[in-house]
Amino acid sequence: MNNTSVKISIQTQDFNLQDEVDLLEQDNAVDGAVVTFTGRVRNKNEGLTVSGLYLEHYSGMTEKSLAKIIAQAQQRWQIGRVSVIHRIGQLAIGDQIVFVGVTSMHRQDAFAAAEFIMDYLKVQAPFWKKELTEQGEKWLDAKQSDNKQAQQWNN
Amino acid sequence: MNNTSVKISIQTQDFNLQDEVDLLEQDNAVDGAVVTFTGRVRNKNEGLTVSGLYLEHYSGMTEKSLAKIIAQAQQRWQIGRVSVIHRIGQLAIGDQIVFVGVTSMHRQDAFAAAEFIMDYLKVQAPFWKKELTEQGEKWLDAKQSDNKQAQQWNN
Amino acid sequence: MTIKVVFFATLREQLDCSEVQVPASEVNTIADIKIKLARKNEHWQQVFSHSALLSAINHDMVQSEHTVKTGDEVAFFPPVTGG
Amino acid sequence: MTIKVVFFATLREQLDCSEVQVPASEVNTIADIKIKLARKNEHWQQVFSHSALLSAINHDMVQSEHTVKTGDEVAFFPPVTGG
Repeated sequence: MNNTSVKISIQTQDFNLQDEVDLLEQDNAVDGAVVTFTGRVRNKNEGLTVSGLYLEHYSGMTEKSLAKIIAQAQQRWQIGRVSVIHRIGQLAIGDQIVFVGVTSMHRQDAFAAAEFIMDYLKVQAPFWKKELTEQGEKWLDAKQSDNKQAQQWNN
Repeated sequence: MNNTSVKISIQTQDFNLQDEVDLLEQDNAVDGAVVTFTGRVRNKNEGLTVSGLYLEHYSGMTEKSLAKIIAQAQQRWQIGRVSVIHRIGQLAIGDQIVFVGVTSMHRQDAFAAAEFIMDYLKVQAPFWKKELTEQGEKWLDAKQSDNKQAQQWNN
Repeated sequence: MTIKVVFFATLREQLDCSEVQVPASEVNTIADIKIKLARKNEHWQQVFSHSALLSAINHDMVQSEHTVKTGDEVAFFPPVTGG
Repeated sequence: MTIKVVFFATLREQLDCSEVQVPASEVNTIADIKIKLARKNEHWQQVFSHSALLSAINHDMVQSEHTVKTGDEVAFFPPVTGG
């Protein structure tokens, strides 16, 4: 990885945070700041008890969409390496779903870019969640609040 | 750990990100979002090549100061568990120095609280860095930009 | 001389179909494709009229008025819910 | 009936001293302690006049006008540089 490398991985297997952050910082003694976001499967959603999650995606478009979001973040902030991992397939409560990691010389830039990438991933990257609840399988509805959150970056 | 537990650790030994995040999320299926900040020893500072770092702190005050900062974050945002680890003693290039981890049901709150805690840690927690550079040992000067960054949360 | 059209998530399940081919000569835009597919039968008509669908051409999100050409891969899907 | 005064980082090294005891009867405020310590000798005078020092009482950051009492632990140190 060079100092502006990007890693995008769509995978069924789990990931290890320390390994991912080590990769972001390997031979990268320039960037002293690393911000990560990790999303996990919750046991409740909209009042229903959830027992698991199935994640579908649009292979090809997912990678292209994430690459575009990361490129926008690189234009807005002075950041180093970026890593985005998103799991697909069957997941259980507490399982890690998504990882975003950003390095920078400046912690403000790392924080902003990581949040920006998550906000746009939520509304642009073609993933869909189907929850297994006490009332059976249910595709999740997109949240209006996620659209608002992403739009805030345009102000 | 219950759902609003706080961990504060000042230690010489290294930490493992995955272990810390797992601890933050253990029996915590409520909070789906985890944001972490990790600071590492850089190889350059203010134009000088750095070969290592020595970290001193004011035992007792450090813990009290961090607890106060975390309590402020808990008042401002809806967050779950918080973990702050800061290493002291001799550190080498690339070594992890500091870890801040925050869980929340809402990623915006986790991002804001983690950044807030780092910003205040930088200006209020009694740690001092001495760098080993090509020109010998040198205590770091505090940065005015860090004060400005912390003050922005009052606006 | 066709356009490949793919469906995802709820939409795929509701249609019970993941992919169709549409003759490129019969459509100019994403909107045309939607209208054409809705005419297939009453069920497809309902599905396409009731859902707030997003669309993509060759892996880029586009609006309904976007033109399509032979060889394109067009996708329809519900608002995304990853992360 | 004393106040424990501790020094950190550059300050400790410049003074070559990490801790002193000050009689509580001779000082009312943090500022008083600073003045008293500066009178010790020319070197201490210089160190205390040249540095933008922060101060704490019993592990809480305070301003110079803050009052002190017997049994307090007072600390002087340069601006912090952790994280």
